[in-house]
Amino acid sequence: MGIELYGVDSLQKILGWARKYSMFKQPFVTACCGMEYMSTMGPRYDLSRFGCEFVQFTPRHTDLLFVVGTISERQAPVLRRIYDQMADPKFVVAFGVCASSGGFYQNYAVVPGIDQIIPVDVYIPGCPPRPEQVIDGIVRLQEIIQAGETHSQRELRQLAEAKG
Amino acid sequence: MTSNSEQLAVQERVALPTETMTIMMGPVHPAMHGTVRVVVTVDGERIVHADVQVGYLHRGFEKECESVTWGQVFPYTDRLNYVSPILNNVGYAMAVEKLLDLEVPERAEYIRVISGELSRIGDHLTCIAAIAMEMGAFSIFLYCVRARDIVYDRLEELTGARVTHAFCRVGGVKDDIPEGWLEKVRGGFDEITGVIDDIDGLLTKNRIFLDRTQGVGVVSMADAISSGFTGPVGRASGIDYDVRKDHAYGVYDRLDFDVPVMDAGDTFCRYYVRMEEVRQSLRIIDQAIDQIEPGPVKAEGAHRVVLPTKNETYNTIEGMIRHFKLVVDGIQVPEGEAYTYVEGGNGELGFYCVSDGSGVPVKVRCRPPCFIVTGQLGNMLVGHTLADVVPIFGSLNMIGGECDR
Amino acid sequence: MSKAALEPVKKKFASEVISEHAQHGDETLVMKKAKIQAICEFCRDDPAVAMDMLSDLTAVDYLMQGRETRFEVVYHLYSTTRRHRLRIKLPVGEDGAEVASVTGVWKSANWMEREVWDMYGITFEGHPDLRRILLYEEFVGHPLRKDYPIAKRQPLTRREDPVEGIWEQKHILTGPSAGAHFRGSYDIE
Amino acid sequence: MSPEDKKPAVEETDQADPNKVRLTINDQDVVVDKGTNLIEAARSIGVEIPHFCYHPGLEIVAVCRQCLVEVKGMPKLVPGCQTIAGDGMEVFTASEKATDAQRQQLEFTLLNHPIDCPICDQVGECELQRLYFDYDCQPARHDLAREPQKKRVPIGPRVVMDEERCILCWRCIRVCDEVAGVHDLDLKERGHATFVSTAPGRSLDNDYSLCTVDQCPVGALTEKAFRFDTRAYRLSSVDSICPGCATGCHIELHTYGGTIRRTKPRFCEEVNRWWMCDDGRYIFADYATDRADSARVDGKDVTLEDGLAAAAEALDGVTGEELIVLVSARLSTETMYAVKQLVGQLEGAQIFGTGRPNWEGDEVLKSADRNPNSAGLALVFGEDLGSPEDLEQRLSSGTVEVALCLDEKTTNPDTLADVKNVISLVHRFAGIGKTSRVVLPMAAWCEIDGSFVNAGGQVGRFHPAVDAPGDALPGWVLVDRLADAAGKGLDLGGTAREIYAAASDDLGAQVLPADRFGPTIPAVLLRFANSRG
Repeated sequence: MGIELYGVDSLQKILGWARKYSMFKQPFVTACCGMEYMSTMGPRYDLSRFGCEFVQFTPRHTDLLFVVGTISERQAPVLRRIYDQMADPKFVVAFGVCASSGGFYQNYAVVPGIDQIIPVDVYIPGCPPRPEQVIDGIVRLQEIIQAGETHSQRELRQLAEAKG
Repeated sequence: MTSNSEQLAVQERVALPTETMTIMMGPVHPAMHGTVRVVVTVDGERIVHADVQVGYLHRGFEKECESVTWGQVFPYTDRLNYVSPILNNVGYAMAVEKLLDLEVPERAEYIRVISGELSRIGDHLTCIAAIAMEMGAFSIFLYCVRARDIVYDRLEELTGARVTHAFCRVGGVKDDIPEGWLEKVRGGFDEITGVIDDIDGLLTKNRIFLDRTQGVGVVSMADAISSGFTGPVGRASGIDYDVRKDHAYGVYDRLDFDVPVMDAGDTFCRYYVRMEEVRQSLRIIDQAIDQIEPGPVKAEGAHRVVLPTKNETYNTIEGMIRHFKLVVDGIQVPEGEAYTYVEGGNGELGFYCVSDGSGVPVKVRCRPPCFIVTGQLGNMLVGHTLADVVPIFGSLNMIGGECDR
Repeated sequence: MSKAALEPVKKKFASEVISEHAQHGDETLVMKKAKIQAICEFCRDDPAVAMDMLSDLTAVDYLMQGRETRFEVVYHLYSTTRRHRLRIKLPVGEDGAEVASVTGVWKSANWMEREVWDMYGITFEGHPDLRRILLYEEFVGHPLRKDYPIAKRQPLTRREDPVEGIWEQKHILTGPSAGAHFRGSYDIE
Repeated sequence: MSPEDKKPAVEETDQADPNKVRLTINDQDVVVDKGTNLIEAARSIGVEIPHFCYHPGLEIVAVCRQCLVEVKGMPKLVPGCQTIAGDGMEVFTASEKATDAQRQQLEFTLLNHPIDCPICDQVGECELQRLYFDYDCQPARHDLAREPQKKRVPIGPRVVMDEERCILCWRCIRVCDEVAGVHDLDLKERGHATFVSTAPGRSLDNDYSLCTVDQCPVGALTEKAFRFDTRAYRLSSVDSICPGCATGCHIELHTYGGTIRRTKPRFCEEVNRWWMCDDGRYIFADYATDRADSARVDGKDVTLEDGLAAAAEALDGVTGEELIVLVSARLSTETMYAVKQLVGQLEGAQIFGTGRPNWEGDEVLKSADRNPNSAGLALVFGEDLGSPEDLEQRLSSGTVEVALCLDEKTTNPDTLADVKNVISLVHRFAGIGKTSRVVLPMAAWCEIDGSFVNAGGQVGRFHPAVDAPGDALPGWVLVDRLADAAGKGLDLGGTAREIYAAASDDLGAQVLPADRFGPTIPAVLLRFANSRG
């Protein structure tokens, strides 16, 4: 019994370890934050050091959605559709205040935070955030993934428990 | 890979009966910068109709400006063309100064020129990086980003922010330049020119690149003028128009630089004009650094416009009251209207401001160059192959924040 | 901007001119909207004016200033040959807010007129396709009118796309910013 | 708008009139009444002469020296407040000499002023800030140490004094002397040590002490209850009428974030001029707590529809002598008129006028009658209004089955103890609202549009300042809904204005003049209004 528990536990550990260091990400780049995203991917702040290098432009192959920049009401359906197309387990990072809360665009055109449309795992503040902040956010996300506490991981677990 | 024109010729010869197909490009597409959707109708490989849909990054810029005081507009202008924010700052500041008939001190003008040209370098490098990356040359992207990070470092040392600076003020700039900053700026020249030369060697004579860009997306001069093209795109089509030369503002009339003009009007020209402008910008900065003299960086005597210094604000009641009035009620701009234009990263960046004499603008209109350029994208695409959409679009350097505002 | 551009237009269309001013050195003509097409064609073709480029086209809403004509359509013309500018303004009333389109004169007018219609609801007769450009078709009203509240959102919950088909949005609210309103915290209406 | 600006400007007439004088101010011809001073004369042509100590409602002392103007032929500059306009005078308010004097005076006034703006409650409506920015706006030329003085002096129960901010304009002293008629405040010491203070052992506790706060041009006197509550420039102001007593002072309610933050008097020549009593300032607080936000039947919260149904059921088949209607004099005229319509439908029900018990008033503004609309009550119901004595004997007769009470303060709950059904329309779950069987929520005066008729017979109109809580509805709407539920249709207008018009047709335009309802004035942000002088 204890052995089983141990087995399950370590299996989760291994899965989390594998997931957090092999994130395929889709950059949903819309606005100013894209500049800092480029810098983050660039040679100086090399994001590939953190197992988050591979950029995919099709949602069906990605498990990390980088929402970089302002999401307007017109863009919102597109973002939601992209999220729906991603395969579980999927993680979402809100890059910058516009994606997190609408920032200082509190007006008719801008969604006040993408978490009104899709669940968000990590919010990175800043307008735009410095690359260091982005890396910090990625590391946080990896911790959450290891702990299995991202939104989609929780959902999956609940589904599994419901099945029994 | 045969050149585009040969392909077309082949398709001309074998005129097979085909039916058209509609393809969506964007808004989420590696080459669409996330903010544009092109609905292309293709007949085989050739585009017979293209409907360009913008507005995916409409953030209500003008509405926001009409709800804040004149001084609080600067952060919003930063995020218009977020690749070269300082140029937007300067444009807007000049509009308000025109309304106020305010003289800006010389040193402030020089600081605006130096930081603005740095911004322009960042802008063009980003554009080149995008074109190259979207056509598969990822190493160029990495080179450009490396060079651009140098620009960002300098601007950060000056303004405190890497991308969105909000550095200009009505009647000057926020701060004087830090100690030894100008030498640092010079020190970065070598690396930037080195990168430009590398790109020159890697792209400008690259057979693949030439095949994909030369003769692609040609815009005749007449069309370009009628379409309101300005800036690099217009100059690539032979319009010899650069605001810095033809309507020299600030201290540009004291600086010696060339305006690169090409007349083929194709994607390659748009790319190469930008390359050349980076070199010219470096020239301008070099001269400006030589000419800049010590002095004030904010209009002197304009106590109803310029915020008092921290020392005044915290230690004298007069400064405190002025600070309060200027922040709470805003700068009282006299009634009237003014249109100013500067050479932005993408061309003539105009600001049309209307005031009713209160502290809140009635209207702050930004004349967005790349919105006007993107307006002709549909016509430019027709007749080309689907693969040509990427370089053509990339060479227009559509910036969402400025195009959709 | 320059007098050289202003004088011929004034002479040719003397009956159309309502007023003129050169505030801050910007030569401006306020004209009746009836003959705008002819005026623009003249500006483009007349060798002395030669306004071959429509630099900017926008509108202003003077609701709060209490003018009898609420809107003003503003044209900024530029001549790449003579290097001079001219501003033409057309007062447009709220009812029957329509102006003749100048897309036939300058290509660049196309999108700018679409934008003005999108933001202010001023229609341009003879425009090839006067659709919304910055906002979505489902949007009701014209946001840059002064009587449109700045924070009045119209979230897209259902979208019919010609290509992508019908799409329903699942609106979920999680996280701290569910319905965050910074401006709500102070009275800027 | 500053209350002073609402003073009717003197209009031009021919100069033959002996009571008029003609002079020129900044080369503009002005014709004003004899005895007008230069500040008022200049204001009549829209020219402002900066001033601190002058107030049209107070005696002129000319101590601030801010209003110095140049008059041709006079060797020295003269204070505009004390100089009476004379025939053929040539006044220059913006000449070099005058401007210099104004600037230097401002600089002198600011010499000892503390750097308190960030923590000062007056910011946004500070006369010193405004005049400095408009007339001087020069940086400081000195770095002298400021004379330290006492801060946060609890000068009275409702007022806090800050001696450093005081510019010694004496307005507060004159307000106490001339409005309240008590010499509470006076100057102490001499020279730079001068400060305003109470006599030893006394405190600023007269009933009009907060008028000193209104009139203080700077933040020297601040209202204890409002200190550090809200920035003045964030407030928006709504015109209203004080419901405190039968005087019906004209007031402004200042709101922020959907709640009322403070009350300020509004200029009205015939009622209260610039003043109001301290008790009237905190009435809005009574309506902030324990509000009736939903209908209640037998002590349980129900929906408004159920409440109305229960009330209608209780009223069903009740004859006139089984039913009494208690109307409070705190209701708006429109609600009373609606009640009158309803009672007309309930055959022979008797109406009793009630309200809050009297207190002892004064001869300044406070009237002994604490109900704002007693005159309106008398107007609307006339002679068929029963007195409290009638109510007692009526109750003792024991025939009363149903009592319809409007407003919780109508009467003491246990007087209605043996009435089977008590239906009450209340603002708060208090008084009758606690005990009655059916309770319907009614919106308070600060949440509705309506009018009071004060003791002098003047109609005053008030505007909604905040939203009514929960299901609460304006009284006349509730009465209308109740009548509908009871199957008795009233032909009431859809708005308060229409009801008022109907009432003035019905009762006569000489008692309820149609024009006195006044135009609807939207809330104005104080940020965009001038600071009040």
